[in-house]
Amino acid sequence: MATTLSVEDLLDAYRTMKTIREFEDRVHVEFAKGGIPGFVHLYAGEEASATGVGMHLKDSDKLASNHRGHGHCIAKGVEVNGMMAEIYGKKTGTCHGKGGSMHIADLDTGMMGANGIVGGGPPLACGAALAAKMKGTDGIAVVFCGDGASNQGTTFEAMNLATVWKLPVIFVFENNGYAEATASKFSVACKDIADRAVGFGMPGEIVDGHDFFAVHEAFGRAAERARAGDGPSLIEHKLDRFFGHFEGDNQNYRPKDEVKRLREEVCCLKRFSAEVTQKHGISPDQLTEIDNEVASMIDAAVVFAETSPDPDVADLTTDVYIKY
Amino acid sequence: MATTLSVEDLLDAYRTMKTIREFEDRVHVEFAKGGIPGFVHLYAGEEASATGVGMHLKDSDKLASNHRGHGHCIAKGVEVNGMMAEIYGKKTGTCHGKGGSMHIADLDTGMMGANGIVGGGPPLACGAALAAKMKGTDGIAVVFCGDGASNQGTTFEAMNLATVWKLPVIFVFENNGYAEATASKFSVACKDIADRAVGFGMPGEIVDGHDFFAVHEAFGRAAERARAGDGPSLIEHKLDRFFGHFEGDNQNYRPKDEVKRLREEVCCLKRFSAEVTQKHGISPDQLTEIDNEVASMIDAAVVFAETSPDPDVADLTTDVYIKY
Amino acid sequence: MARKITFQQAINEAIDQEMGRDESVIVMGEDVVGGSGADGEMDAWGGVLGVTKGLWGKYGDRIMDTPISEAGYVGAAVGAATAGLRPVCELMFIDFMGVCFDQIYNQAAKFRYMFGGKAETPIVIRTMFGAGFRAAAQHSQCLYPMFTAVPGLKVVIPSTPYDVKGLLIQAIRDNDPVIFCEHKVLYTVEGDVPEESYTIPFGEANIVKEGDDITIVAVGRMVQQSLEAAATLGKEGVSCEVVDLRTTSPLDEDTILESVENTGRLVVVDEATPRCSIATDISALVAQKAFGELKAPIEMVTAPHTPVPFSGTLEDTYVPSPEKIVNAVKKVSEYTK
Amino acid sequence: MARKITFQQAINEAIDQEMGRDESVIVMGEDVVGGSGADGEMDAWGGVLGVTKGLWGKYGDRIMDTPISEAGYVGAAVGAATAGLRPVCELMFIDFMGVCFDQIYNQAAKFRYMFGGKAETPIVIRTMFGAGFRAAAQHSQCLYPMFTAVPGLKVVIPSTPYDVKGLLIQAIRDNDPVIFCEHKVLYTVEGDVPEESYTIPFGEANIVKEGDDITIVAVGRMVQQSLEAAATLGKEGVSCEVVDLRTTSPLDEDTILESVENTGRLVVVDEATPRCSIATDISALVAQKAFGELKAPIEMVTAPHTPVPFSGTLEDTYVPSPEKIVNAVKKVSEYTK
Ligand SMILES: Cc1ncc(C[n+]2csc(CCOP(=O)(O)OP(=O)(O)O)c2C)c(N)n1
Ligand SMILES: Cc1ncc(C[n+]2csc(CCOP(=O)(O)OP(=O)(O)O)c2C)c(N)n1
Ligand SMILES: [Mg+2]
Ligand SMILES: [Mg+2]
Repeated sequence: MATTLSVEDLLDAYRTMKTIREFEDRVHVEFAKGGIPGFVHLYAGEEASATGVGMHLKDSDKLASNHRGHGHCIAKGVEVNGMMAEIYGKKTGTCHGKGGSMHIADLDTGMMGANGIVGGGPPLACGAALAAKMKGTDGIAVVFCGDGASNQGTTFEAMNLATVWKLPVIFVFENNGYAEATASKFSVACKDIADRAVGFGMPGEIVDGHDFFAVHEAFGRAAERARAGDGPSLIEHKLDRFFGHFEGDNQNYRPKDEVKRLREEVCCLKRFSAEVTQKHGISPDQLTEIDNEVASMIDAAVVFAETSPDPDVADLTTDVYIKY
Repeated sequence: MATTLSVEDLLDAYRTMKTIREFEDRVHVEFAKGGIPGFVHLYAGEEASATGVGMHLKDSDKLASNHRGHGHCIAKGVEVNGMMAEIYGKKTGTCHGKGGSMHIADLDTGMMGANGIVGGGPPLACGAALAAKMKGTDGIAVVFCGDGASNQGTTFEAMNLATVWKLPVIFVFENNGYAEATASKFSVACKDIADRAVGFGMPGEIVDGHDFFAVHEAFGRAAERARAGDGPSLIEHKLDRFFGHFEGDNQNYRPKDEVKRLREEVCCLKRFSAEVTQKHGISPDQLTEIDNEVASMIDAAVVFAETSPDPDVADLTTDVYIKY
Repeated sequence: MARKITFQQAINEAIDQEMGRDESVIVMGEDVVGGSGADGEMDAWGGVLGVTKGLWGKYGDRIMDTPISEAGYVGAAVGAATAGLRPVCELMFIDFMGVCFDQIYNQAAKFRYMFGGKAETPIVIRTMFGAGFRAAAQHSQCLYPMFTAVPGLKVVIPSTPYDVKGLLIQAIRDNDPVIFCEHKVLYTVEGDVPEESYTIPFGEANIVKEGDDITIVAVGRMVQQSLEAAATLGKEGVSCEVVDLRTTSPLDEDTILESVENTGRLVVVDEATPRCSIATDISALVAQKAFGELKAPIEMVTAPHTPVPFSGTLEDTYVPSPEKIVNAVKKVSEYTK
Repeated sequence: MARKITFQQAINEAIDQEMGRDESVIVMGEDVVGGSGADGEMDAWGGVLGVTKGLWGKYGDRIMDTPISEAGYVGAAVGAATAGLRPVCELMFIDFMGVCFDQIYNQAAKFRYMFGGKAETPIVIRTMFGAGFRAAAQHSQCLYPMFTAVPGLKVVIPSTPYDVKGLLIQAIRDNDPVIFCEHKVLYTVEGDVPEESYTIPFGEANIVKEGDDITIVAVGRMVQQSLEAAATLGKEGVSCEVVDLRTTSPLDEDTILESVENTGRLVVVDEATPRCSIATDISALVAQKAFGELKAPIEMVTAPHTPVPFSGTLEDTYVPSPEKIVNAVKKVSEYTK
């Protein structure tokens, strides 16, 4: 596929995707060891989605995420040390240990927050887009929703509102086929989530979410449209998750070997590597070098998290307005 | 237009439409005189919609209504004496004076309730349809929503759920161009509300809501589909309201004379009368006779309401489970 | 300069002055302009009771009509607040909070804490509450106790035109989410209101009448009812101190406790239903922190534990009346162990 | 015959027995079957923690997965209830009530009253609540006070495997809407539970431990914490009576008042945040109706007025502990005017 991306861009894209994969694979391992508490939803398998989108975003652009938010954070530029420490519940975490995996936010980089409420993000993204529009900037906002979240009332309302107010916001539906143990084939009443765009007066597009280039290109068009003041878009990424819904899920609702097959057949990293080494003059060594860098970075993040202090008990009642 | 309706059916239809019109015109007058308290939303102008639908419904079928519910009630067979008394807040009212205009319900005739919450009805109708389906009957449920309600999250969720569960429910959108003072051209992000059907995997149709025959026919198809177990449908009735949003509305958001023109041009009663006298062998006298009957009935209803007693103060704490 | 204006004019003036002062203040809600997309007048309604009327002419696009999608636009206001705007969002009736409560208590209220102190969410949600309009069960409720229960929200319940202006300006300038509860029956009440801008701090109750024999704590419309009761009681030689909470969160515990320390007796008047209400909240506070000073049981005057009925006969009985307050005060005053 | 089973098994058994007994009982919720539309196993999850697992095999279409549309399916359950079914609806975590609260408090709760006594809405909403899972601010709340505040709802908070079975069967047979609150930390607790079907009536508190010196009122997981505190205190010669409310609405006022009349002292333990809570509710009740018997201030042991933090260090401090209860009891016991 033709691309306007430079080699440097492509290496950046690879680094981001690899960082996400390595981060998630490592959290999976550490969770199994018992080091990580709470509900943790991993993004492995979906890296091309966050990355292809994230490359179009400036720090001043905003991203609203969901419970499966690690990849979105990394693609939006949140530091992995703080993220890992947050997932461990440490004082050095992005939210000082008060948020955890489901609530990582970093407003400085435009990361408006993961969200524990399915469908929480779409209205928030509309608001961020409204702020950009009111201030007369060309800023945009993007929200990532799952196929499950596509059935939440807030999501529909936000799409309608986005068109009514002509907001620079892009709704990216990451359709990984499942909401927890329920298939999107069951829960989404139309053929494709993109079919809903017409009901909200916006363009809708279906993209192979494992294909970084396709994601990057489609989002580029939508972003341009939004920045030009032409309103919102809907993009559906068809993709797959490589772990369970959350850590601890036995995935018995999936056919046996589905994950194994997917990891073989649709891994976005493999596909990207093949493409850039074959067509864009990047050598396997360049990628391996990144692999190594990323591995050390994630190792360091785990060490940072593990050796960081817990929050002080006194932190329990800070950051809220009234004490009783 | 060809119709399978008998002369008797047509006279019934006329009686229902006329009853609604007369009821509403009279409430308008009595409200202005100060006899009626609260928020009152009149249905005048939209009679063909409720009537064309209602003629397909048995007592065992269910209807979920909204704040503009008088017409739906009458078309579903609720007695006008009880309705009028309810609107006056009297003990003899359908809800013993506890509900008022916005909460008339009569479960015996399948009237599940007007509703003070915009978008309250669609999920309720799905539930009634589910009950019919679970019990193995051919019962159906219908919900009336405004154009305003078409943007409420509950409405979208209900449409999705209806298809997922293949429920015998029909969503009738009464698009009268306004939600309070806001035009549907502004608030509905797509061209027609019917455009949303595809996003919920159901057929969608646009009907002239002033044309009783068109309403009757389109709903007949949808009802048949639902009774046959083939799932939900969406129908959009384009129509107009002849009074303000509620009594007391000065309607300055409407062009001057809009209402006057509409009463001339699109009155469903005039249109129906012309049609049936010209094409279905009904004489003007037959209609006049009904007019007179209806006028006396509504007179009697007002007298009944005005002379009925208020609820007893002791009724304040009945019909609820716990007393403190 | 003070003039007599209505409660609802005072709200309009507060918003107007803040919009004039600070560009980042925006207004949104259903029909807050009125007429959007229609062929008649714009700014046709200015809110369902005309409260925001005229602002569109001055501030144009900064006051925005919305579809009937409360979760959508309240959520958008919350998102906009984290991104630098100061939205004043109208939720027409507090009864409707059920369709957008998540955006309020799980999103707006929690960001600051959940994000480790790194987020600010300066949003105001204005909403009408209370019975008296024959508006029945879904348009007459007093749901402010539910907001008061939520850590991270501030809850304001003004009782006079003067207060509503000062408290609303404070709310708009506040960096935390504020639920601003306006009793619809008060809209037409007139009172002295200075023309210039001023703020009333949160968490400072107002002793609207001093007295020695008994403390009456009230909010919103119940302040007026309590003052009427106090006037009646005064003639009978019972001296009531009436405390208007003004904000239920933050709560001015000190003023309540000091008053009860002085009087030794307490009646709490709350239009909300009785369970888990402001009435129980204030009672519990005093039973815990001023028990030693208490000379009598604490009486609560509230609505009954029922939905709000439509019929006038029933609704008038539903709302706590000055008579009921008088009776409660007498009961408490006459109590001896 | 009684055996030891877990709290969560007792829930499953209650639903199973009622579905077996009454055809009109249906179950719906997200992943209550699990696997719908997918190519793996059906009944894959049986609810996010496996509570309804196995029911699909027995009852087929009467147990239904839903899209993530809580307002849609809870509203549908309400509609179905008015049309002759008895839906047992699962709202995975009580924290999510914000997306479907209108269906609960404006629709289900109000129909009977608003329609003049002519409607019945026999729906049960099962929902998990409470901290202790490191699930953070949006999956750990105790929002039952908000439901308790609503006229027309019944609110059940079981504390043992025995109670959860009997109360859930009662809830399913009840003709009013019931919010059934299950503390997630209790799911794995074992206890004696008869195999046969039985009901526990609503509005009857359970004196789980008798005592003379002080009354401790608690609900849910806090009953166990209170019993632990009572055991410690017993060793130090303080005899605590522990009252488990079982249902917060209807509330068994008599048992509470009688106990306090006997002990003269009260501590209320509530995992909810402090404002407008069950803690304040019970305190106010006693301060009004048993004031003459009270020998000391009423203490409340609650969570702090903050969202639930993620970090274990913070969350463990957040939840009322037996130690905090012991301290509160001591404070009250040692009080003399
Ligand atoms: C309002 C709400 N309902 C339910 C849940 C529980 N829940 C968390 S994630 C999830 C599935 C989400 O599926 P999808 O949107 O497809 O995202 P994915 O997990 O596949 O990335 C559910 C049901 C929730 N957190 N919030
Ligand atoms: C949840 C909710 N939001 C807002 C309102 C206030 N309200 C009552 S009717 C109405 C307009 C409804 O418009 P539409 O659905 O088009 O019905 P119409 O009045 O035109 O028949 C509004 C905004 C409400 N009752 N409930
Ligand atoms: Mg998914
Ligand atoms: Mg309309």
